[in-house]
Amino acid sequence: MIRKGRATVTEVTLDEAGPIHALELWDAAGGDAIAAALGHALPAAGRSAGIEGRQVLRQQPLVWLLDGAGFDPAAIALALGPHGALTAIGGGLMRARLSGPGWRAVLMHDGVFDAEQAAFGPGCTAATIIAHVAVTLHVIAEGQCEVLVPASYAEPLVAGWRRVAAGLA
Amino acid sequence: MTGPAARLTRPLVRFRFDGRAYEARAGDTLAAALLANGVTLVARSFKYHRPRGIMAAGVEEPSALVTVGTGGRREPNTRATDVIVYDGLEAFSQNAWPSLDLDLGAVNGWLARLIPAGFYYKTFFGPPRRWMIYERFIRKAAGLGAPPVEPDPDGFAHRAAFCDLLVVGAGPAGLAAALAAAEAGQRVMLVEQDARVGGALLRDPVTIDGMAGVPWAEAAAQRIRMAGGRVLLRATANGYWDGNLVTVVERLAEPGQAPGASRLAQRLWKVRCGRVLLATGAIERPLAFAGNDRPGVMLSQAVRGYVRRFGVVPGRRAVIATSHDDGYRTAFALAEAGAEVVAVLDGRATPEGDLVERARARFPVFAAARPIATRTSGHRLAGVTAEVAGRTQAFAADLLAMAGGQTPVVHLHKQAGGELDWDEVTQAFVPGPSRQGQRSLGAAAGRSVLAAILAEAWEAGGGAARDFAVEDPCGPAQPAAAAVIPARLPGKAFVDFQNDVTLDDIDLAWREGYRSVEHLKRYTTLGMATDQGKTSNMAALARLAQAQGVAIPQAGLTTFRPPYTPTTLGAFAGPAVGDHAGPVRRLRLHAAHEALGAIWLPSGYWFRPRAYPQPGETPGEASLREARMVRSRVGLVDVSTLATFEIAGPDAAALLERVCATTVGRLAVGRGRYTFMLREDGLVFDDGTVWRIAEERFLLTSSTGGADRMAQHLSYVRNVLAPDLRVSVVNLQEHHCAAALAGPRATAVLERLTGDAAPLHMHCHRTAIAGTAVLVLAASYSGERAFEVYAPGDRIAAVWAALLAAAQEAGGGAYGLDAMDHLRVEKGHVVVGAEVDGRGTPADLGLGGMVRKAGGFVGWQGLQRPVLADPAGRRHLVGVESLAGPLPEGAMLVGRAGDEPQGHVTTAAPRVAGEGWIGLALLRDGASRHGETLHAWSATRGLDVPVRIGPPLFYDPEGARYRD
Amino acid sequence: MLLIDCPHCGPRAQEEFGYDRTLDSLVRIEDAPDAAMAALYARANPRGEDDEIWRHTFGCRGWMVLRRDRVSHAILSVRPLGPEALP
Amino acid sequence: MSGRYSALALLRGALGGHRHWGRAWRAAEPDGPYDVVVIGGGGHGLATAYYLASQHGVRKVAVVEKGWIGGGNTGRNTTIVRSNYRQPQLQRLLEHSLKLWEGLSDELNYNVMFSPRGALFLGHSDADMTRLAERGDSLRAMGIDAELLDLAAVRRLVPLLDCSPTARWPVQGGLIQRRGGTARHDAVAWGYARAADRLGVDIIENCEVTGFTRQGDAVTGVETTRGTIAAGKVAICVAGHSGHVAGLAGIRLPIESHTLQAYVTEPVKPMIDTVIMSQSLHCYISQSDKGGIVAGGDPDGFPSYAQRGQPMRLEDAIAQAIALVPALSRLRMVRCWSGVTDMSFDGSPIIGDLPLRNLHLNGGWCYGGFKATPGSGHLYAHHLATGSPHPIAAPFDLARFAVGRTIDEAGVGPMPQHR
Repeated sequence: MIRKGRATVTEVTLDEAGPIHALELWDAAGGDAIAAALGHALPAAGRSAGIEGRQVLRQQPLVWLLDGAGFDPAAIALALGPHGALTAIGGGLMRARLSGPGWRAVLMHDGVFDAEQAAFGPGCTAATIIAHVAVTLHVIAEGQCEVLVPASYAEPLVAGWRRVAAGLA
Repeated sequence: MTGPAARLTRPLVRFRFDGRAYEARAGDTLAAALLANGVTLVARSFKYHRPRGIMAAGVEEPSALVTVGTGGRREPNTRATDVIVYDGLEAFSQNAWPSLDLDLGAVNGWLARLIPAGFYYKTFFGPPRRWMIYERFIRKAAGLGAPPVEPDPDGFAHRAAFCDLLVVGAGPAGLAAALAAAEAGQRVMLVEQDARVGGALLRDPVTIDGMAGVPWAEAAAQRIRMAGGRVLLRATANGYWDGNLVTVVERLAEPGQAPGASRLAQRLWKVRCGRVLLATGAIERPLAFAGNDRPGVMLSQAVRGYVRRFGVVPGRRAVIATSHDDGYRTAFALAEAGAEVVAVLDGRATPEGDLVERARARFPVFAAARPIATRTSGHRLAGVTAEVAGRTQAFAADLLAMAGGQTPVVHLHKQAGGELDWDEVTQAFVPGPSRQGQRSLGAAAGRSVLAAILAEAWEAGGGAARDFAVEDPCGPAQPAAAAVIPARLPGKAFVDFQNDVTLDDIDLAWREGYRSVEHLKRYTTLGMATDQGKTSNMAALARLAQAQGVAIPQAGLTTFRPPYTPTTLGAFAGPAVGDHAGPVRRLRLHAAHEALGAIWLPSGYWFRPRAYPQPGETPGEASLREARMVRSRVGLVDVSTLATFEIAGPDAAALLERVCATTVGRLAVGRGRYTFMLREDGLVFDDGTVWRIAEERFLLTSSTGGADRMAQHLSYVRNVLAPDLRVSVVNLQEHHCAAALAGPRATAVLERLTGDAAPLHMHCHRTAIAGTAVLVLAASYSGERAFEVYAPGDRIAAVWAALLAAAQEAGGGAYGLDAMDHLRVEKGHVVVGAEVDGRGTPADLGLGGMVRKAGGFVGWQGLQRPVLADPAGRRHLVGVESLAGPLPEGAMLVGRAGDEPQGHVTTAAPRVAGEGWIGLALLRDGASRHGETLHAWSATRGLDVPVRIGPPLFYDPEGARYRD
Repeated sequence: MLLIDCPHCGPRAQEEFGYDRTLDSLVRIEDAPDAAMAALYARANPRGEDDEIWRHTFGCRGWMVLRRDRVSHAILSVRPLGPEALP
Repeated sequence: MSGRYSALALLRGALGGHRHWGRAWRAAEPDGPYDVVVIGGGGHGLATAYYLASQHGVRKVAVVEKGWIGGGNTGRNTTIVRSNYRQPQLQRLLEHSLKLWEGLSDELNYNVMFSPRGALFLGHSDADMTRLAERGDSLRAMGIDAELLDLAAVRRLVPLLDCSPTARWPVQGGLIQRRGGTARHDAVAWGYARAADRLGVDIIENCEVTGFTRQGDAVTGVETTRGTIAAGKVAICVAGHSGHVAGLAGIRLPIESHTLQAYVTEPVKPMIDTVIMSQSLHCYISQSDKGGIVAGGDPDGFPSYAQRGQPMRLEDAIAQAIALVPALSRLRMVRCWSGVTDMSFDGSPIIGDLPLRNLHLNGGWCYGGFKATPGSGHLYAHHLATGSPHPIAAPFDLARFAVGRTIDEAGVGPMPQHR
């Protein structure tokens, strides 16, 4: 439970998302090939996998986001072969980082997703809508959540979160 | 400690009413504070401007409406019972002129017989203009408070919440249920509209498990919080929607009060609930008798609340009129506080029981007694005439407390789709079967025995069965029998106190055939006031049932609609007002355009550069200069907002052929084509270009405004119509940013930057600019040799800067959307929203030749329909050339002014190459009318311009300027 | 607001979804013109249950068929629509 | 029976305690066979019956209503009356209706409070203003009043409008139809009912149609919760529920039923004297004679027969209203409600024959039916009485969808949720 008081101080930063690729698979063999290339299985819906700089998020039923500079897109594409397609999308996204115990409360404002549920912990992801903008949430740590935001909407959205965060403090 | 002595221990707070300064005690409602100061005349009623005081103590108050606050925080029609006094509160009476005390509007009361319910339907005939004269006076007389005129200085927040259990109402039932659930580890939320927990415990001196009621309640709330539960005060659950969603409005500042550091006046919680328990209490019913609306006539439990909770005794000589035991509690409370109880008028023929006997020992108690009229002195109650066992008896009194039965608050239960049952004993609707699993507790469920209520609520919250020890000095409460509505009464007996609907009005509506409860309500306006019928609906139903000779449930029931209590519009709107009234989409190159002095053009949620005027230039002059710069030298325009999609996979062409009405599959790698898309009805809805950037990878562009719709359409075709294709569709509108370089010097500018040979027209290739990998598409929208240079959003700034510098060096510069529009009109390119208006076929737009005859794309079937297939009589795209001056965009094309339109000018522009005005138009049978002279007639602008119809192409018809 | 049990994401708020069309109105590209227009322009529109195509537009972008009661607003079933989901 | 309404009659009532007023309409029992049975006792159905009797002398007419008259969309709309559409077929239809509105109170001897206070569309950009001018020019060319207003004129008309250039949706000007305005919705149903009743029309409430009686491909009457009623012609007029009722005859329509919400605030002294609509935003605002601000927005966007809205659309509509008139922020909503609307697949009504003989439809009014009430009834009555469509109604036949002659004011195509 999030309470008022000093503990809720939440910082919000906004940066370029950096390299992100959308990986779409057309068959199970593609999943196996990618898992072999990555060294781990592709995550299930609502989950991420991988290490810092090489995060895989399942974003759509058949689409995963490869998030981070640690991937070699050419190698992935080679491993993928005829089982799917890889497309760069990172130039269209900004990465907001909400740090501090109040991040869950901040994301509940103008949102509809239950970011306060206990089960939504590190390694969890969710695509949802906040203030009319489609965003992807990714819990990095108990006190930190990253949000991928379409670049054109990012500044007003983050300004709103900062206002909310200030009001919670 | 309760009562008048306790009152003095609370801090002083100062407020003003109608300009006069008063003192209140912290925690007082405005109503309590006014009563404490002896202010009994508070308001005037809606129709007859009758003097009104305070009747209730809660949100059901129909009469005591005042305006609270000033400037943008002014809140008209605020119930004095629902605002907590704060230091500096300013309240004003309303709907009275020249003053509350002497209100000329009261003349309506004398005319009452002329203006019964629905009188306006029967008179004020004549032409509409005449009605509007009467209407002006009616409008001025109607309304209650004056609205604010300034913008709201404060904010409103929207916040989602999720819980296993939401409990509405923090009276004993709600507290017990929430406590049981919270301590069992559930995610619990408890909301209470009042500023304090306790509900009925605030007015009745009971003990629970040996603790006095109020401390018990406060301790319970504290334990709920300790267990992780969320307890909100001044928070009203006002709507129970589908999907177990309950909206709760939390007041963070009182009406008219400046909010704290958050600058928020209210917060709207959208609570998605596992389960909902409704412990919303009950509302006391007034009695029907002549003059039952006088200041000094109050609800009995409200009187008790003022005495016990606030320490305010609303009268010195009190008559209690009751239909059941509860009225006696008020008699005892008043007597304890030092008031004289002149009479207890009990409507029952033979009231009996311990409580009644104890009362008889202290007060004059009359059986089979009911008030029939009142007498006033000044504007306040001075006496009550009662019928006692068939005889009339008068009492001098300044307070009359009415206990006419209880109406359980079933609003949320009904909003949630629940049904109602009828309880014969209390003559009340109680919650019946529910649709969303909601359950009602306590008085809201028609219960009256506190120990049983607590036990039931505890179990409903998930607690193990247990008993609660309750001690009540008045003994256990009995079910509240309802007062009978008398068949005939002298004078005005009000049912709806705010809208001034009397029993006579209901009878008149019945006589005139407005007999369904909805007709009655709409004809008399009963229940339509700001109190939403909380105190009036049951009496009206009873009257209706009497007239029909049926039981109340057969008389019908009106719908319970959100909100439960009137809710500030700002709370519904949330933060989406002012600058945030719509999302703003910002270009990646926003700052670069600002630096160039751009003026902005709203385009959906985007703001795009319209033109870059130089000092002294109008936007129109700037656009024409920019367009001519493109024609003569070179220009650069930001086209980043275009919808772009990458379509990859072995079946990419197959998918595109389903979406596009043109041929795509035969496109060679490195080549592009113009294309357009149809809806299923065969009409064009968007256009763009398609490029084969690799054997199994295409880039599709389409219009900015249609981007979301196209994304949805592509996803639909791919996932629903063609799930078996091996293809990936990725929306890259945000990822791809682009600048279009156009003009006779474009090739040179581009080649100098890339060091590569520029691609041929409708070819594409990858290269690099300013160290950034870019995709160059050689497509011309302007009619000049042109290139769209694509780079990822995070890299576009450098690319733009390099292109702009090179263009400037070549004698060019940036151009805006207006120049782009001028250029495309000369070339006859259509635009979605103007020429592509969702009503045209490809042939209408001159694109019929590009349609794949074999079909196989969305919309091919619709296009076969006879009216679409036959071009005769349809509107065709044509060019129009003004024969005299500027061409009004949107003007009708007519044979001569006054004729019926044959078409209209979709876009108008000055010629870039040459002088004069040209435009595009949709004209009936236009394809065969080239050379005709018509008039572009704009009656709204007083313009009539002769035009010549021609082909939609005004410049370089062979395309020599951009072909290689 | 409806709570829709997305086959991929679990229960989510209606705000994330968009209604697209009824299942009975689906026009296949290979349908003959008359059949296509009949499907497009003739809806059962029952005052009761019907199958509807919805999309989790602002969530996982997935498509689904909802069996829904138009009076009670109860959602009786949800099944995914689109390419076979991978394990 | 009730006597004639007038100020004098009210005076008489004042002296006699208003005891002389009789029922505004009889509680008729089914008494078939009828020449025409109109299904649906909303404004359109009652108007149809009234004009059948008054214009065409068809006196053996019944209106069957499943609940109480005027209880559907007639009593749920935001009462806006105007004819300033863009498509010429709709202009003719709504202008025909507007002319009838102008004399309606006198014709019915029932004050429907038609108040031509002006229907103002706001424009928020150059593109908006061009489209408004185009609309205005097309109206004027059809002989219908339209006036383009600059910002100063708009501000004079609605002083509380946010006219600042920095507003998120800055107002640039507007297009007003001064003959447009509002009317008292319930009074329209009651007024037509009373006038039709006096001409002998049977208005049968609490009588729900459950099926049709047929002979071959001809309809011969209706089955109802109050028995079978034989009829020469059956006229469906149940917009909102057209799909359901036509379905009882096995007919599918290009119509989906969707929910549209509206709300009203607590009454306040006059603050908005015109009907305000917006070219770019999705809200419309007026102030009732009682003082409440009446407003609405977009439909909920998915099929429903529930007369129950979702808060999201309501919030959007309110936010947009406050964006236009910031002073609305502190007013309080006292009630919100929903209607079930017949969303047709081109946004225009369907008036005409159905594939079964003697069965006719007037429906598909989307969210714009109230303003059409007199015209719709008048034209439908003509069709029912003469057997052929009135020229103004002829373009609105059902066959237009199959042949591609749709009348798409918004240009958005067949999906109702885009409208």
